[in-house]
Amino acid sequence: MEVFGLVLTYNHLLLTIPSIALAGFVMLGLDPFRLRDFEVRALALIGGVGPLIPMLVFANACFHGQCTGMVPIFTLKVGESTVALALQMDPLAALVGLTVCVIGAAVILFSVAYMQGTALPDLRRFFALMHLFLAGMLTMVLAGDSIVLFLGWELMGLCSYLLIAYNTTSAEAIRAGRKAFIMTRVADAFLLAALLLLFLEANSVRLDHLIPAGVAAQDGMRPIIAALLLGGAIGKSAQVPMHTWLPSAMAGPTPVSALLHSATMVAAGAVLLMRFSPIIQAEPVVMAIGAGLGALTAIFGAAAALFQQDIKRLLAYSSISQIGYMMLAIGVGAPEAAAAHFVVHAIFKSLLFLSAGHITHHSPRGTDIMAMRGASQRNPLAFLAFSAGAASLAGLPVITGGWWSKEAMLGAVWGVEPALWTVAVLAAVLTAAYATRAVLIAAMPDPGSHDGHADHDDSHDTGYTLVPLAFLGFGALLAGGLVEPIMHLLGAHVPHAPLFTILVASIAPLVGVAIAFALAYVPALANGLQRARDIARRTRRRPRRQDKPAGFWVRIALAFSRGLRIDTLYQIVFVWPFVKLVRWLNGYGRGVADPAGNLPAMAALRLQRAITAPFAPDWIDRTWTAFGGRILALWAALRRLQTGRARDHGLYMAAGTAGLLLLAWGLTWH
Amino acid sequence: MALIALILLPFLGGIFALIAGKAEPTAARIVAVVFLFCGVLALAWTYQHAEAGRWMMMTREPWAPAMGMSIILAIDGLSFIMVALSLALGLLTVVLSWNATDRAPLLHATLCWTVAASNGVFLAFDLVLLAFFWELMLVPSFLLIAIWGHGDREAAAIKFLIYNAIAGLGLLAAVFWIGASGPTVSFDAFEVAERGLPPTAQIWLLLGFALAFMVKLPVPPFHAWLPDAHTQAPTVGSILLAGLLLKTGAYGLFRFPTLLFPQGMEVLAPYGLILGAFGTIYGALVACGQTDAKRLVAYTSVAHMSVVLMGICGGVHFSLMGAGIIMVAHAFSASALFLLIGAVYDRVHTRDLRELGGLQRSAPRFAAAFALFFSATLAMPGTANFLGEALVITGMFQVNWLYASITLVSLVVSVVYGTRLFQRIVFGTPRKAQVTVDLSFRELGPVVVLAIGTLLFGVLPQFLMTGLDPAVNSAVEALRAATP
Amino acid sequence: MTEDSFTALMLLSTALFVVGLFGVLARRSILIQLLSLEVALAGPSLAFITAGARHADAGGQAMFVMILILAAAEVALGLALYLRLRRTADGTDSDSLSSLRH
Amino acid sequence: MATMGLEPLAVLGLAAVIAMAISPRASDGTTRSIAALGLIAALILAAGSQGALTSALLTGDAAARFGTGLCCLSGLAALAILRPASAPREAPALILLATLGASVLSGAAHAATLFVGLELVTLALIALTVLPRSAPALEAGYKLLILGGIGAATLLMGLAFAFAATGELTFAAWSSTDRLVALGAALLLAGLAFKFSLVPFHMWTPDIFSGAPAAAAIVAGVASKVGVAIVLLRLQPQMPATGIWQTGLAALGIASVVLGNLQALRQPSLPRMLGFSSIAHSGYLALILASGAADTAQAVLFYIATYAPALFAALAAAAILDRDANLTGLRGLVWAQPLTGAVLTLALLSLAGLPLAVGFWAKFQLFSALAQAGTYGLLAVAILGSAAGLYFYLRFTVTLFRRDGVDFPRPPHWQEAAVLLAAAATIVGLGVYPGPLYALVTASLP
Repeated sequence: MEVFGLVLTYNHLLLTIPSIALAGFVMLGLDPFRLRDFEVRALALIGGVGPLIPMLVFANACFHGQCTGMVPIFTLKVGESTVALALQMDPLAALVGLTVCVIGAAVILFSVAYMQGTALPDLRRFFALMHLFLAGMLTMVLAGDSIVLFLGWELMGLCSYLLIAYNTTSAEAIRAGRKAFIMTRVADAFLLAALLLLFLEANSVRLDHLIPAGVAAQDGMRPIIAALLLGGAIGKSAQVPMHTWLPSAMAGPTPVSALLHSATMVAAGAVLLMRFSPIIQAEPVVMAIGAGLGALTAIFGAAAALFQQDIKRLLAYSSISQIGYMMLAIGVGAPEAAAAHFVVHAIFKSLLFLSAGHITHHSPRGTDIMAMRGASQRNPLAFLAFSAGAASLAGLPVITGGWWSKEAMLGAVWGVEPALWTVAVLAAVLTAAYATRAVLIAAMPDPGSHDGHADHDDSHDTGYTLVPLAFLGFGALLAGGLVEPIMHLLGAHVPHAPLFTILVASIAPLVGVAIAFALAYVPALANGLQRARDIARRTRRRPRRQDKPAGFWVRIALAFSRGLRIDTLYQIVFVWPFVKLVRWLNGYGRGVADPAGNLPAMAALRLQRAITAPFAPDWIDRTWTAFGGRILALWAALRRLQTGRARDHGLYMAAGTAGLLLLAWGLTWH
Repeated sequence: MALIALILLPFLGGIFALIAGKAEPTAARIVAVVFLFCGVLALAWTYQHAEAGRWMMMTREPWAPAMGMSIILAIDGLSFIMVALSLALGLLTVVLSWNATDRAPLLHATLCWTVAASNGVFLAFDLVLLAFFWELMLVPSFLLIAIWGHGDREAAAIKFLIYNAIAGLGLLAAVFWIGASGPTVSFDAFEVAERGLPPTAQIWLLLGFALAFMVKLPVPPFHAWLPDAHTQAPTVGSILLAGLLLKTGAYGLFRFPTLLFPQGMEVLAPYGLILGAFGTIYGALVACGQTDAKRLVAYTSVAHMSVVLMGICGGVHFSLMGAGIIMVAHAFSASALFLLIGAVYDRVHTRDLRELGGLQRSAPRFAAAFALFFSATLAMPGTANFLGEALVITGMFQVNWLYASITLVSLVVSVVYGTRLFQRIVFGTPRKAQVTVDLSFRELGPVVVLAIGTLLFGVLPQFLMTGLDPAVNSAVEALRAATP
Repeated sequence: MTEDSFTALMLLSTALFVVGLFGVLARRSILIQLLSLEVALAGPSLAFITAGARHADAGGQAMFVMILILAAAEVALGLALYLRLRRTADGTDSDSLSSLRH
Repeated sequence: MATMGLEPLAVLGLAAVIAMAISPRASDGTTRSIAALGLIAALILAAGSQGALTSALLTGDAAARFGTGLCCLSGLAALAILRPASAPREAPALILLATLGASVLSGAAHAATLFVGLELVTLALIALTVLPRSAPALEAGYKLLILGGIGAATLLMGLAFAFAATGELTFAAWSSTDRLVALGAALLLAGLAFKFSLVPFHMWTPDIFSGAPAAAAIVAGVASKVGVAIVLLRLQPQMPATGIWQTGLAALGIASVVLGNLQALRQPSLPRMLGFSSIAHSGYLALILASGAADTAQAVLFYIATYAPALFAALAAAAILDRDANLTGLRGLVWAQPLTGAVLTLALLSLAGLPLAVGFWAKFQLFSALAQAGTYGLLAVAILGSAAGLYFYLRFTVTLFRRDGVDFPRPPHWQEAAVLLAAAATIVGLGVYPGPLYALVTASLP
């Protein structure tokens, strides 16, 4: 069949995957039929779950070795170059696409119940944007050329902005959205530069031409392209030093955080690097930088998460940290392991967000970590789901999916750079600690639940919420079985690390759990933490307030947390930023929440303000105006010449005549 | 003759609209639409009867042979696209001002005349004729601002005309020099191109031409008229200014320097690039600090048109093509933004970003339209704006990496001003002015047309590219031939 | 006519012209200004006569007659104006007639 | 029929005598009709006559006919906008006399005719100026008298010098390179510059425009300027190429362009602004003359011919508005009196040199002449002057469109309306299709 010069084949059904979501966006966005509440939800469900069906078909074929490959859509001619747009279905696309579809379907299913009671226009907007995001993400994943890839990439950024700022009356949410948009846009600029340079190298936009051309690039072009790609990935994936937008992006609704800002969009940077890994792997320096930044991010994120007082921010830092792992794996040349972790992380992180969101929904404390208290009584199923997710995040050995994928990555890291491995293991300890801390808090009885009957309002424990929670919960635990098939699918093997590294990596989460228990149940430590928390909270409200010297136990608690820095030799490299970051993150000293994270952003804002403020009155315009004023002053002076007196006028004439005579005299002088 | 009709039909439409409006005020708009539509038909006829080769159609008629002037009109893909744009925007503005009550016949006539004059610029290849239409175009726009504008409209109108007419003097002087330089007095651009001009003279002449074009474009530091003119102009005026008048500057730069002064262009293009790079960043930075919505969009126009200048001065295939596409894309997106801001202004009588807000709650259709064109301004992929910017950046990578990075930086800054405009109007709670009435169907029609244009050319730009290709190719070849 | 007397007469006529011009510029009374104008016109008259004599050309005399006619007409107009002006303004100070300025 | 080329002058003189003779008795209408008939007859004769009179005093060549025709047109325009209420009966006769003087000037080839023509214009102009007998008119008249006297004396002095040196009263005298002739040329230039209102001999011009009736301004602004311009064109080839003539004209021209435009910049009164702008336009003409371009004559004649209708229209509008013709009084004119307002807009755009108005082609001629001659300095001055000119013309244009209009006392009289319409038709017609005018001008070279 031929439409608009496009020869349609069975493979073009690939187009339906993003198109279903896009159609959902169009229907909900334009609302031509004036849908009612129920219809909006139904449509949301269709648009959210719909892409999964063709995706399953194509991915299944791909898993069985019959990948569709490139599916050309249409071709543009730009002078002598051709821009051939295409989609492609290869193992990576199948894997990531399927994950996105599954998580997307689960989150939207969850949202249908979670967003109950929202005004109809807001509901439509929410689901329309979620669909648009899904379409964008799937487009990016399935892209067979750089243009389509960038289209999806940018659509995600736009949706992220609009969804973070979903609550349009909250100044904080709007600010957060803008911050996220601007910071990711910087990364987008890097990516765009890289893609365009590749286009110039290959004279084609097709990925199967671009990547070999990039690998073969000469004249110092390859390191630049590789570095630009890395820059793009770092920004989108909220890696140090461009991570600060992610915690503040938690101002968006919980399902948004679950889908965009943990499982899929944020991890897209890692996906991008997996896609372009041949180019990255050809540049050892760039790889090393990527790995270093990944490791730094992993440990920084974990440490920050440990001291968070807001469950969503805790999870955000956790996402940063986990994607740092993926970057690390890519940096050491194991993108397959990163892909495996991408899948597992997507499952448990969306699970954590959804269950935490479910637990804290309608809580008077908002998303404060203390709102989790009493979850084990109020929402036992959600608590179980959360615990499963946390266990997977912590990487409890053998029984959780997280352990398997992390092990695959750590094994790869070990094989390349034990120092990075050590960092990663330490990050794993912290990861376990903060994950367990959250679970412990959730397990605590809620002091306010004795008199509150509204707390037992379990009206949301409907199938819409429980099905995705249960599904993801089992997934989080059992996904370990997927790791090896995934790596085989992508053409790699699970690295065989020395036994002792496996042991160490397995003990690490347990250490973390122990630390968490210690922090919760050793009174001195708990009180210290509590005091630290209080100090943090007070100084956050009133930044200039001078606190009394902290008490003995508090100092012990703080010292203990500081003591973490001497645990390993390599960690010393990161100690200084770590301690500073921990202090700043908790609002010590300077008293600004997350000061380290805000510093680049603040500097950028300050710089922007410093630059734009003098420009606002437009000095060029002013110069011109001044010039005009000068002319007018001249006019005012000249008009005085016209005195109106005949004698003066006569004098001018006489002077003029004299001048002319002199001129004539001079001109005839021989 | 079809080419002459393309100029005459809108012109006569204006006159007849005025006459019809004397008898029956509502008849004017119908007359205007009919004549503009006839213009569209004439354009379609041109397309049908296009000849193979570099020019789709060419007309030569005597005008004032003793003065060396004749009517030489020619159309190629570039001109075709521009004329189509001008007719479309003309129709759109007439529809938009359908229910205008304030001197409506004159308003519709003025709109028609603006279209006629800019069509003249897009088609003329006799240099005097070009200068004639170039200056003529200023008059109706001047009236648009001076009669139907807001605030201090007189000053804005004078500023607009002074800047542009003075710049036009540069064009005039250069044209006369060219006319007098040959064996016989002749202003035929093709003949001049064939004959070739001495290289040193080319530089000076190009400076004269470029002055006129760059003020109209406008490129900093010649842009100061634009924000005032845009701010004080009525909505339809802003649309024609952004959609049409700025494009005549871009068109001029696109067409004539490489046609007449390839060697001069070779020498001056690097300076044009510097100016464009400066303008891109400057416009964007200034836009970030604006509080008046229209002013903000005006400064974004400065930034985007500076990118066009960079594209043209880049002189490689990609950058020229990108410049051409931005010309079209910006016509859609900026017009739409002006339309929307104008509609807001009609409702609440303020454009102050500090007083606006909350459109998303009270007027969702408004908000959706804003979101679309806001993303177009940011050069979101899928809009024609992205395609143009991406091509220009690609070209810049071939020319000089510095300029490519500057353009990329401007892409980042565009988010700063874009979100500022968008969220101050659409998000939050209204501080003073609450828009309660959503877009009416009469406003929605043009918005939808512009939206379709933006998205269609963003996704299926082949038509544009094929159309622009001959002009781009001959520009590139002329530059290549001029390179020593 | 000798060359010397020609030069002397030309100088005299130039002097007449200059004196008349100076009178117009220096004096404020309208009447005196009109008188000075007549003196100034006498300069070219004398020059034409002188030149006519030198070249034996009657054209010089013809020009002289025409200048006389002009001078008469100008005086007539000037006096009429003077009479009119005295009703509205100070006839002794032409500088007071400066409402049209700038 | 063998014509002698003198017929238009004869008809004008005859009509002037008749009009003067019957003016004490006959009604105003009759006098005007006779004057108008005389002007029209002279116009037809000038257009139709073929013969080339060649005498020592007068030439009847194409340039003279062109000048006579343009003078007659301006006379008609002046006649039409004479205010019926206040105009004394002598006015038509004076207009005829001034027209006659200007026509004589355009045919002058001899010191005597030059002098007679010039004085005819000046004296008639003075009389015309003082006719309203208002204080400003008397003042303007007096100043014109005194300054005109000085100017005439200077001119005569120059003529006398040249005569003394060469013994020649025709224009051929000026080709001598004698120092006395050069000094004479300087004095002649000063005298002519006075009539041509070049800086610094320009002071009377704005007074005439604002103090005198608009009819006088038309005579001063068009008729006398045409005559003097043709005299300048005739003198041009006689003058030694490197003498005072070119340099002096260039200096005066630059001064006029700069000062005229600058003084008009914020001038609130329409006629006064037109006065200053006419100084600037004279300056442009002087620049063309000074450039020595090959087609100087075409450019000069074309420029004056395009300048005339715009000035007619603007002054007609000023006459209609009378004392209110200033920035505040002009507010909203387009809405209150569409005809006057629209034509005034056209006229101002034409003066500013924007297209579709014939002024664009005037600017075209100016620039192309200067560009052809390669005098880039003068070209730059002309460009800067035009740029400044845009500002003050547009200031008035914008005012016409303001919403907060004022009341206007009276609608245009039919004669004034006729002038307005004719001027508008000329401005637009020639603006779109300048070919015929250019052909006419090319056929009318001296």
